[in-house]
Amino acid sequence: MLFEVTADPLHPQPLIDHVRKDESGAVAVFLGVVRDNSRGRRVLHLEYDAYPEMATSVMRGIAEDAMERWPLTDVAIQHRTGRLEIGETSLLIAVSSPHRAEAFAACHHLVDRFKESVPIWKKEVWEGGEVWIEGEPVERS
Amino acid sequence: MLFEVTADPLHPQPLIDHVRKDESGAVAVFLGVVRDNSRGRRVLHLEYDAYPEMATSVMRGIAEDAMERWPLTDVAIQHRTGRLEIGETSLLIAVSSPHRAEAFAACHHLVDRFKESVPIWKKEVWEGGEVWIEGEPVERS
Amino acid sequence: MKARVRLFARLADLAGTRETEVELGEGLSAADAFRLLCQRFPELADHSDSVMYAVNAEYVNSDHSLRDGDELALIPPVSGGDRAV
Amino acid sequence: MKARVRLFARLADLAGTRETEVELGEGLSAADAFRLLCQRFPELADHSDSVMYAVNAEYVNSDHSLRDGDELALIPPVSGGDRAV
Repeated sequence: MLFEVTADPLHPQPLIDHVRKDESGAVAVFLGVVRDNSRGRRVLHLEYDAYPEMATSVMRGIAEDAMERWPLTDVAIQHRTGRLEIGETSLLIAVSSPHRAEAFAACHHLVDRFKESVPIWKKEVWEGGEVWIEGEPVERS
Repeated sequence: MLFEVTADPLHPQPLIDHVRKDESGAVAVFLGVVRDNSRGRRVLHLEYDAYPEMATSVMRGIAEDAMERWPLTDVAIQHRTGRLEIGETSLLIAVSSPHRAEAFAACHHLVDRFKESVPIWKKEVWEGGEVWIEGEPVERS
Repeated sequence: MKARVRLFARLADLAGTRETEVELGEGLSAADAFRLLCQRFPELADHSDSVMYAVNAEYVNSDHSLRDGDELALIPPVSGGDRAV
Repeated sequence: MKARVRLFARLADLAGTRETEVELGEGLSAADAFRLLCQRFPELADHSDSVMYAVNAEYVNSDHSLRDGDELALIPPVSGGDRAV
Protein backbone atom coordinates (compact mmCIF):
# COMPACT_ATOMS: atom_id res chain seq x y z
CA MET A 1 0.00 0.00 0.00
CA LEU A 2 1.15 3.53 -0.73
CA PHE A 3 -0.42 6.81 0.39
CA GLU A 4 1.07 10.14 -0.53
CA VAL A 5 0.33 13.86 -0.57
CA THR A 6 2.82 15.61 -2.82
CA ALA A 7 3.43 18.86 -4.67
CA ASP A 8 5.00 16.91 -7.56
CA PRO A 9 3.10 15.88 -10.72
CA LEU A 10 1.32 12.51 -10.47
CA HIS A 11 2.09 9.65 -12.86
CA PRO A 12 -0.04 6.48 -13.06
CA GLN A 13 2.66 4.04 -14.22
CA PRO A 14 4.68 3.91 -10.95
CA LEU A 15 1.45 3.52 -8.96
CA ILE A 16 0.27 0.70 -11.25
CA ASP A 17 3.66 -1.02 -10.92
CA HIS A 18 3.35 -0.66 -7.15
CA VAL A 19 -0.09 -2.31 -6.82
CA ARG A 20 0.28 -5.04 -9.46
CA LYS A 21 1.27 -8.41 -7.99
CA ASP A 22 1.73 -11.73 -9.79
CA GLU A 23 -1.68 -12.90 -8.55
CA SER A 24 -3.38 -9.73 -9.89
CA GLY A 25 -5.46 -10.12 -13.04
CA ALA A 26 -6.98 -6.65 -13.02
CA VAL A 27 -5.86 -3.13 -12.14
CA ALA A 28 -8.44 -0.32 -11.99
CA VAL A 29 -7.11 3.23 -11.97
CA PHE A 30 -8.91 6.52 -11.37
CA LEU A 31 -7.48 9.91 -12.28
CA GLY A 32 -9.18 13.09 -11.10
CA VAL A 33 -8.05 15.75 -13.57
CA VAL A 34 -8.49 19.52 -13.58
CA ARG A 35 -11.43 20.57 -15.77
CA ASP A 36 -11.62 23.87 -17.62
CA ASN A 37 -15.04 24.69 -16.19
CA SER A 38 -16.96 24.44 -12.93
CA ARG A 39 -20.46 25.59 -12.02
CA GLY A 40 -20.66 27.35 -15.40
CA ARG A 41 -17.44 29.32 -14.88
CA ARG A 42 -14.25 29.03 -16.90
CA VAL A 43 -11.53 27.82 -14.51
CA LEU A 44 -7.98 29.18 -14.95
CA HIS A 45 -6.28 26.90 -12.46
CA LEU A 46 -6.79 25.21 -9.09
CA GLU A 47 -4.94 25.30 -5.80
CA TYR A 48 -5.06 22.45 -3.32
CA ASP A 49 -4.34 22.79 0.39
CA ALA A 50 -3.89 19.70 2.56
CA TYR A 51 -3.21 18.51 6.09
CA PRO A 52 -0.69 15.96 4.80
CA GLU A 53 -0.02 13.85 7.94
CA MET A 54 -3.73 13.40 8.57
CA ALA A 55 -4.60 13.00 4.86
CA THR A 56 -2.27 10.01 4.45
CA SER A 57 -3.58 8.45 7.66
CA VAL A 58 -7.23 8.83 6.51
CA MET A 59 -6.26 7.38 3.10
CA ARG A 60 -4.76 4.36 4.85
CA GLY A 61 -7.95 3.93 6.89
CA ILE A 62 -10.27 3.90 3.86
CA ALA A 63 -7.87 1.59 1.96
CA GLU A 64 -7.75 -0.89 4.87
CA ASP A 65 -11.55 -0.87 4.99
CA ALA A 66 -11.66 -1.63 1.25
CA MET A 67 -9.10 -4.44 1.61
CA GLU A 68 -11.35 -6.04 4.24
CA ARG A 69 -14.48 -5.62 2.15
CA TRP A 70 -13.14 -6.93 -1.19
CA PRO A 71 -10.47 -9.56 -2.06
CA LEU A 72 -7.97 -7.01 -3.39
CA THR A 73 -4.25 -7.55 -3.90
CA ASP A 74 -3.24 -3.92 -3.23
CA VAL A 75 -4.30 -0.25 -3.10
CA ALA A 76 -2.38 2.99 -3.63
CA ILE A 77 -3.57 6.60 -3.38
CA GLN A 78 -1.86 9.90 -4.19
CA HIS A 79 -3.13 13.49 -4.13
CA ARG A 80 -1.31 16.53 -5.36
CA THR A 81 -1.14 19.92 -3.61
CA GLY A 82 -0.33 23.45 -4.71
CA ARG A 83 -1.20 25.00 -8.06
CA LEU A 84 -2.57 22.69 -10.77
CA GLU A 85 -3.23 23.69 -14.38
CA ILE A 86 -6.08 22.43 -16.60
CA GLY A 87 -5.50 18.78 -17.48
CA GLU A 88 -3.17 18.01 -14.58
CA THR A 89 -3.98 15.12 -12.26
CA SER A 90 -5.08 15.95 -8.71
CA LEU A 91 -6.06 12.48 -7.48
CA LEU A 92 -4.73 9.07 -8.46
CA ILE A 93 -6.14 5.80 -7.07
CA ALA A 94 -4.96 2.36 -8.22
CA VAL A 95 -6.52 -0.93 -7.07
CA SER A 96 -5.39 -4.43 -8.05
CA SER A 97 -7.29 -7.68 -7.59
CA PRO A 98 -7.48 -11.18 -9.04
CA HIS A 99 -10.75 -10.32 -10.85
CA ARG A 100 -12.10 -7.16 -12.41
CA ALA A 101 -15.44 -6.68 -10.64
CA GLU A 102 -13.88 -6.02 -7.24
CA ALA A 103 -11.17 -3.77 -8.68
CA PHE A 104 -13.85 -1.52 -10.21
CA ALA A 105 -16.12 -1.60 -7.15
CA ALA A 106 -13.31 -0.86 -4.69
CA CYS A 107 -11.77 1.88 -6.84
CA HIS A 108 -15.11 3.70 -7.24
CA HIS A 109 -15.84 3.30 -3.52
CA LEU A 110 -12.40 4.68 -2.61
CA VAL A 111 -12.92 7.79 -4.76
CA ASP A 112 -16.26 8.41 -3.02
CA ARG A 113 -14.79 7.89 0.46
CA PHE A 114 -11.76 10.00 -0.42
CA LYS A 115 -13.88 12.98 -1.39
CA GLU A 116 -15.91 12.92 1.80
CA SER A 117 -13.20 12.30 4.37
CA VAL A 118 -9.64 13.16 3.35
CA PRO A 119 -8.56 16.61 4.66
CA ILE A 120 -7.69 18.25 1.33
CA TRP A 121 -9.26 21.44 0.02
CA LYS A 122 -9.62 22.90 -3.44
CA LYS A 123 -9.60 26.55 -4.45
CA GLU A 124 -10.92 27.42 -7.90
CA VAL A 125 -9.31 30.44 -9.55
CA TRP A 126 -11.10 32.10 -12.45
CA GLU A 127 -10.70 35.41 -14.24
CA GLY A 128 -11.22 38.06 -11.54
CA GLY A 129 -11.92 35.80 -8.59
CA GLU A 130 -11.32 32.68 -6.59
CA VAL A 131 -13.15 30.58 -4.02
CA TRP A 132 -12.47 27.68 -1.68
CA ILE A 133 -14.78 24.85 -2.68
CA GLU A 134 -16.30 23.17 0.34
CA GLY A 135 -17.93 19.77 0.23
CA GLU A 136 -20.81 18.82 2.45
CA PRO A 137 -19.75 18.83 6.11
CA VAL A 138 -18.82 15.25 7.00
CA GLU A 139 -20.59 13.39 9.75
CA ARG A 140 -18.53 13.83 12.89
CA SER A 141 -17.08 10.54 14.03
CA MET B 1 -11.12 7.45 -30.08
CA LEU B 2 -8.33 4.95 -30.56
CA PHE B 3 -8.55 1.18 -31.12
CA GLU B 4 -5.51 -0.95 -31.57
CA VAL B 5 -4.33 -4.56 -31.65
CA THR B 6 -0.57 -4.68 -31.34
CA ALA B 7 2.31 -7.02 -30.53
CA ASP B 8 4.08 -4.19 -28.67
CA PRO B 9 3.90 -3.71 -24.89
CA LEU B 10 0.97 -1.55 -23.70
CA HIS B 11 1.50 1.65 -21.71
CA PRO B 12 -1.36 3.50 -19.97
CA GLN B 13 0.09 7.03 -20.09
CA PRO B 14 -0.23 7.61 -23.87
CA LEU B 15 -3.78 6.23 -23.79
CA ILE B 16 -4.70 8.50 -20.87
CA ASP B 17 -3.20 11.50 -22.69
CA HIS B 18 -5.24 10.53 -25.74
CA VAL B 19 -8.64 10.40 -23.98
CA ARG B 20 -8.22 13.34 -21.58
CA LYS B 21 -9.80 16.55 -22.88
CA ASP B 22 -10.02 19.93 -21.15
CA GLU B 23 -13.65 19.23 -20.24
CA SER B 24 -12.74 15.87 -18.64
CA GLY B 25 -12.78 15.72 -14.86
CA ALA B 26 -12.31 11.97 -14.55
CA VAL B 27 -10.38 9.26 -16.37
CA ALA B 28 -11.06 5.59 -15.53
CA VAL B 29 -8.51 3.05 -16.73
CA PHE B 30 -8.64 -0.74 -16.74
CA LEU B 31 -5.62 -2.97 -17.18
CA GLY B 32 -6.02 -6.69 -17.72
CA VAL B 33 -2.72 -8.20 -16.60
CA VAL B 34 -1.32 -11.72 -16.87
CA ARG B 35 -1.82 -13.67 -13.64
CA ASP B 36 0.51 -16.42 -12.44
CA ASN B 37 -2.36 -18.86 -11.96
CA SER B 38 -5.58 -19.94 -13.61
CA ARG B 39 -8.05 -22.68 -12.70
CA GLY B 40 -5.63 -23.84 -10.01
CA ARG B 41 -2.70 -24.22 -12.40
CA ARG B 42 0.54 -22.24 -12.37
CA VAL B 43 0.70 -20.29 -15.62
CA LEU B 44 4.09 -19.84 -17.32
CA HIS B 45 3.00 -17.39 -20.00
CA LEU B 46 0.10 -16.59 -22.32
CA GLU B 47 -0.24 -16.31 -26.06
CA TYR B 48 -2.92 -14.18 -27.70
CA ASP B 49 -4.21 -14.67 -31.22
CA ALA B 50 -6.43 -12.04 -32.86
CA TYR B 51 -8.32 -11.18 -36.00
CA PRO B 52 -6.97 -7.63 -35.93
CA GLU B 53 -9.08 -5.89 -38.60
CA MET B 54 -12.29 -7.23 -37.10
CA ALA B 55 -11.15 -6.74 -33.49
CA THR B 56 -10.59 -3.00 -33.98
CA SER B 57 -13.93 -2.67 -35.74
CA VAL B 58 -15.79 -4.48 -32.92
CA MET B 59 -13.95 -2.30 -30.36
CA ARG B 60 -15.15 0.80 -32.24
CA GLY B 61 -18.71 -0.54 -32.19
CA ILE B 62 -18.82 -1.13 -28.43
CA ALA B 63 -17.13 2.24 -27.81
CA GLU B 64 -19.67 4.09 -29.95
CA ASP B 65 -22.48 2.34 -28.06
CA ALA B 66 -20.93 3.47 -24.77
CA MET B 67 -20.54 7.06 -26.02
CA GLU B 68 -24.27 7.09 -26.82
CA ARG B 69 -25.23 5.60 -23.49
CA TRP B 70 -23.12 7.81 -21.22
CA PRO B 71 -21.90 11.44 -21.53
CA LEU B 72 -18.25 10.52 -22.09
CA THR B 73 -15.54 12.72 -23.53
CA ASP B 74 -13.52 9.89 -25.13
CA VAL B 75 -12.71 6.16 -25.17
CA ALA B 76 -9.58 4.24 -26.20
CA ILE B 77 -8.94 0.49 -26.25
CA GLN B 78 -5.80 -1.55 -26.94
CA HIS B 79 -5.13 -5.29 -26.81
CA ARG B 80 -1.81 -6.99 -27.16
CA THR B 81 -1.08 -10.15 -29.18
CA GLY B 82 1.68 -12.75 -29.16
CA ARG B 83 3.49 -14.04 -26.11
CA LEU B 84 2.89 -12.25 -22.78
CA GLU B 85 4.77 -12.93 -19.55
CA ILE B 86 3.30 -12.81 -16.01
CA GLY B 87 2.55 -9.20 -15.08
CA GLU B 88 2.35 -7.88 -18.62
CA THR B 89 -0.74 -5.99 -19.76
CA SER B 90 -3.02 -7.72 -22.28
CA LEU B 91 -5.93 -5.26 -22.30
CA LEU B 92 -6.01 -1.51 -21.72
CA ILE B 93 -9.22 0.54 -21.71
CA ALA B 94 -9.32 4.27 -20.89
CA VAL B 95 -12.52 6.31 -20.59
CA SER B 96 -12.77 10.04 -19.88
CA SER B 97 -15.85 11.99 -18.82
CA PRO B 98 -16.78 15.20 -17.01
CA HIS B 99 -17.82 13.22 -13.90
CA ARG B 100 -16.55 10.04 -12.30
CA ALA B 101 -19.68 7.86 -12.11
CA GLU B 102 -20.04 7.51 -15.88
CA ALA B 103 -16.31 6.96 -16.40
CA PHE B 104 -16.43 3.98 -14.01
CA ALA B 105 -19.73 2.60 -15.37
CA ALA B 106 -18.66 2.87 -19.01
CA CYS B 107 -15.18 1.44 -18.40
CA HIS B 108 -16.56 -1.60 -16.54
CA HIS B 109 -19.22 -2.10 -19.24
CA LEU B 110 -16.59 -1.90 -22.00
CA VAL B 111 -14.45 -4.58 -20.33
CA ASP B 112 -17.50 -6.87 -20.12
CA ARG B 113 -18.49 -6.23 -23.74
CA PHE B 114 -14.90 -6.62 -24.90
CA LYS B 115 -14.56 -10.05 -23.36
CA GLU B 116 -17.74 -11.35 -24.97
CA SER B 117 -17.41 -9.93 -28.46
CA VAL B 118 -13.90 -8.94 -29.59
CA PRO B 119 -12.27 -11.70 -31.72
CA ILE B 120 -9.15 -12.29 -29.62
CA TRP B 121 -8.17 -15.64 -28.11
CA LYS B 122 -5.95 -16.61 -25.23
CA LYS B 123 -3.77 -19.68 -24.91
CA GLU B 124 -2.51 -20.58 -21.43
CA VAL B 125 0.86 -22.27 -21.31
CA TRP B 126 1.85 -24.17 -18.17
CA GLU B 127 4.55 -26.67 -17.34
CA GLY B 128 3.95 -29.62 -19.69
CA GLY B 129 0.88 -28.34 -21.49
CA GLU B 130 -1.14 -25.58 -23.03
CA VAL B 131 -4.77 -24.89 -23.91
CA TRP B 132 -6.79 -22.35 -25.86
CA ILE B 133 -9.20 -20.75 -23.41
CA GLU B 134 -12.64 -20.33 -24.88
CA GLY B 135 -15.27 -18.03 -23.46
CA GLU B 136 -18.95 -18.76 -23.66
CA PRO B 137 -20.15 -18.79 -27.28
CA VAL B 138 -21.52 -15.33 -28.04
CA GLU B 139 -25.10 -14.86 -29.14
CA ARG B 140 -25.08 -14.77 -32.93
CA SER B 141 -26.13 -11.36 -34.21
CA MET C 1 -16.41 -18.01 -57.39
CA LYS C 2 -14.30 -18.27 -54.29
CA ALA C 3 -14.26 -17.03 -50.70
CA ARG C 4 -11.11 -16.60 -48.66
CA VAL C 5 -11.35 -18.35 -45.26
CA ARG C 6 -9.46 -17.30 -42.13
CA LEU C 7 -9.00 -19.52 -39.09
CA PHE C 8 -7.86 -18.52 -35.61
CA ALA C 9 -6.67 -19.94 -32.31
CA ARG C 10 -7.75 -23.57 -31.73
CA LEU C 11 -9.36 -23.87 -35.18
CA ALA C 12 -6.15 -22.72 -36.89
CA ASP C 13 -4.17 -25.25 -34.83
CA LEU C 14 -6.59 -28.07 -35.72
CA ALA C 15 -6.61 -27.26 -39.44
CA GLY C 16 -2.86 -26.62 -39.44
CA THR C 17 -3.43 -23.41 -41.39
CA ARG C 18 -4.62 -19.87 -40.74
CA GLU C 19 -5.94 -19.29 -44.21
CA THR C 20 -7.57 -21.24 -47.05
CA GLU C 21 -10.22 -20.90 -49.74
CA VAL C 22 -13.59 -22.49 -50.55
CA GLU C 23 -15.26 -22.81 -53.95
CA LEU C 24 -18.67 -21.21 -53.75
CA GLY C 25 -21.70 -22.96 -55.16
CA GLU C 26 -25.00 -21.15 -55.76
CA GLY C 27 -26.34 -19.66 -52.48
CA LEU C 28 -23.67 -21.29 -50.31
CA SER C 29 -24.01 -20.14 -46.69
CA ALA C 30 -21.34 -19.64 -44.02
CA ALA C 31 -22.42 -22.91 -42.36
CA ASP C 32 -22.29 -24.72 -45.72
CA ALA C 33 -18.72 -23.49 -46.21
CA PHE C 34 -17.84 -24.76 -42.73
CA ARG C 35 -19.21 -28.20 -43.62
CA LEU C 36 -17.07 -28.23 -46.78
CA LEU C 37 -14.02 -27.32 -44.71
CA CYS C 38 -14.78 -30.16 -42.26
CA GLN C 39 -14.36 -32.62 -45.17
CA ARG C 40 -10.89 -31.22 -45.74
CA PHE C 41 -10.05 -30.75 -42.00
CA PRO C 42 -12.08 -33.37 -40.07
CA GLU C 43 -10.81 -32.11 -36.68
CA LEU C 44 -12.92 -28.97 -37.15
CA ALA C 45 -16.19 -30.92 -37.03
CA ASP C 46 -16.27 -31.12 -33.22
CA HIS C 47 -16.53 -27.34 -33.14
CA SER C 48 -19.56 -26.86 -35.37
CA ASP C 49 -21.77 -26.00 -32.36
CA SER C 50 -19.51 -23.28 -30.98
CA VAL C 51 -18.04 -21.68 -34.11
CA MET C 52 -19.30 -18.26 -35.09
CA TYR C 53 -18.98 -16.65 -38.48
CA ALA C 54 -17.82 -13.27 -39.69
CA VAL C 55 -17.92 -12.11 -43.29
CA ASN C 56 -15.71 -9.21 -44.26
CA ALA C 57 -14.93 -8.61 -40.55
CA GLU C 58 -18.55 -8.48 -39.33
CA TYR C 59 -20.44 -11.12 -37.37
CA VAL C 60 -23.10 -12.83 -39.52
CA ASN C 61 -25.66 -15.59 -38.99
CA SER C 62 -24.75 -19.13 -40.05
CA ASP C 63 -27.23 -18.90 -42.97
CA HIS C 64 -25.59 -15.77 -44.40
CA SER C 65 -24.96 -16.31 -48.16
CA LEU C 66 -21.40 -15.93 -49.35
CA ARG C 67 -20.45 -13.93 -52.43
CA ASP C 68 -17.42 -14.06 -54.70
CA GLY C 69 -14.40 -12.47 -53.02
CA ASP C 70 -15.86 -12.52 -49.48
CA GLU C 71 -13.57 -13.09 -46.52
CA LEU C 72 -15.17 -15.69 -44.24
CA ALA C 73 -13.71 -15.97 -40.74
CA LEU C 74 -14.32 -18.93 -38.42
CA ILE C 75 -14.55 -17.45 -34.92
CA PRO C 76 -14.14 -19.76 -31.91
CA PRO C 77 -15.59 -18.45 -28.62
CA VAL C 78 -13.53 -15.36 -27.80
CA SER C 79 -11.37 -15.02 -24.68
CA GLY C 80 -9.53 -11.72 -25.02
CA GLY C 81 -8.38 -10.04 -21.83
CA ASP C 82 -9.44 -13.09 -19.80
CA ARG C 83 -13.08 -13.82 -19.23
CA ALA C 84 -12.36 -15.15 -15.78
CA VAL C 85 -10.72 -11.88 -14.75
CA MET D 1 -0.67 23.81 29.23
CA LYS D 2 -0.96 24.57 25.55
CA ALA D 3 -2.27 23.03 22.35
CA ARG D 4 -0.91 23.78 18.92
CA VAL D 5 -3.66 24.75 16.45
CA ARG D 6 -3.50 24.25 12.67
CA LEU D 7 -5.76 26.00 10.20
CA PHE D 8 -6.35 25.13 6.53
CA ALA D 9 -7.88 26.50 3.34
CA ARG D 10 -10.58 29.14 3.95
CA LEU D 11 -10.04 29.15 7.72
CA ALA D 12 -6.32 29.80 7.29
CA ASP D 13 -7.09 32.66 4.88
CA LEU D 14 -9.64 34.19 7.31
CA ALA D 15 -7.31 33.95 10.30
CA GLY D 16 -4.30 35.09 8.27
CA THR D 17 -2.26 32.24 9.73
CA ARG D 18 -1.88 28.47 9.32
CA GLU D 19 -0.74 27.84 12.85
CA THR D 20 -1.27 29.25 16.34
CA GLU D 21 -1.61 28.12 19.96
CA VAL D 22 -4.30 28.12 22.65
CA GLU D 23 -3.83 28.11 26.40
CA LEU D 24 -5.67 25.15 27.84
CA GLY D 25 -7.89 25.52 30.88
CA GLU D 26 -9.14 22.54 32.87
CA GLY D 27 -11.18 20.18 30.63
CA LEU D 28 -11.13 22.52 27.61
CA SER D 29 -12.82 20.87 24.59
CA ALA D 30 -12.09 21.26 20.88
CA ALA D 31 -15.20 23.44 20.52
CA ASP D 32 -14.11 25.55 23.53
CA ALA D 33 -10.75 26.11 21.85
CA PHE D 34 -12.53 27.17 18.65
CA ARG D 35 -14.57 29.73 20.63
CA LEU D 36 -11.35 31.15 22.14
CA LEU D 37 -9.86 31.41 18.63
CA CYS D 38 -12.98 33.24 17.41
CA GLN D 39 -12.23 35.99 19.96
CA ARG D 40 -8.79 36.39 18.40
CA PHE D 41 -9.97 35.88 14.77
CA PRO D 42 -13.62 37.02 14.61
CA GLU D 43 -13.96 35.99 10.92
CA LEU D 44 -13.82 32.34 11.99
CA ALA D 45 -17.10 32.60 13.92
CA ASP D 46 -19.29 32.23 10.79
CA HIS D 47 -17.84 28.75 10.32
CA SER D 48 -18.62 27.27 13.74
CA ASP D 49 -21.43 25.12 12.25
CA SER D 50 -19.33 23.54 9.50
CA VAL D 51 -15.90 23.20 11.14
CA MET D 52 -14.76 19.74 12.14
CA TYR D 53 -12.01 18.91 14.59
CA ALA D 54 -9.03 16.63 14.51
CA VAL D 55 -6.69 16.02 17.43
CA ASN D 56 -3.27 14.57 16.63
CA ALA D 57 -4.44 13.90 13.04
CA GLU D 58 -7.63 12.00 13.91
CA TYR D 59 -11.20 13.23 13.66
CA VAL D 60 -12.73 13.85 17.12
CA ASN D 61 -16.09 15.06 18.42
CA SER D 62 -16.42 18.73 19.31
CA ASP D 63 -16.58 17.84 23.03
CA HIS D 64 -13.23 16.00 22.93
CA SER D 65 -11.02 17.25 25.81
CA LEU D 66 -7.65 18.67 24.88
CA ARG D 67 -4.45 17.74 26.65
CA ASP D 68 -1.11 19.50 26.96
CA GLY D 69 0.88 19.21 23.73
CA ASP D 70 -2.09 18.14 21.56
CA GLU D 71 -2.28 19.27 17.95
CA LEU D 72 -5.78 20.56 17.25
CA ALA D 73 -6.72 20.98 13.57
CA LEU D 74 -9.70 23.01 12.37
CA ILE D 75 -11.06 21.13 9.36
CA PRO D 76 -13.39 22.93 6.95
CA PRO D 77 -15.59 20.68 4.77
CA VAL D 78 -13.17 18.75 2.58
CA SER D 79 -13.11 19.00 -1.25
CA GLY D 80 -10.12 16.96 -2.41
CA GLY D 81 -10.24 15.55 -5.92
CA ASP D 82 -13.42 17.46 -6.66
CA ARG D 83 -16.69 16.41 -5.08
CA ALA D 84 -18.57 17.43 -8.25
CA VAL D 85 -16.43 15.14 -10.40
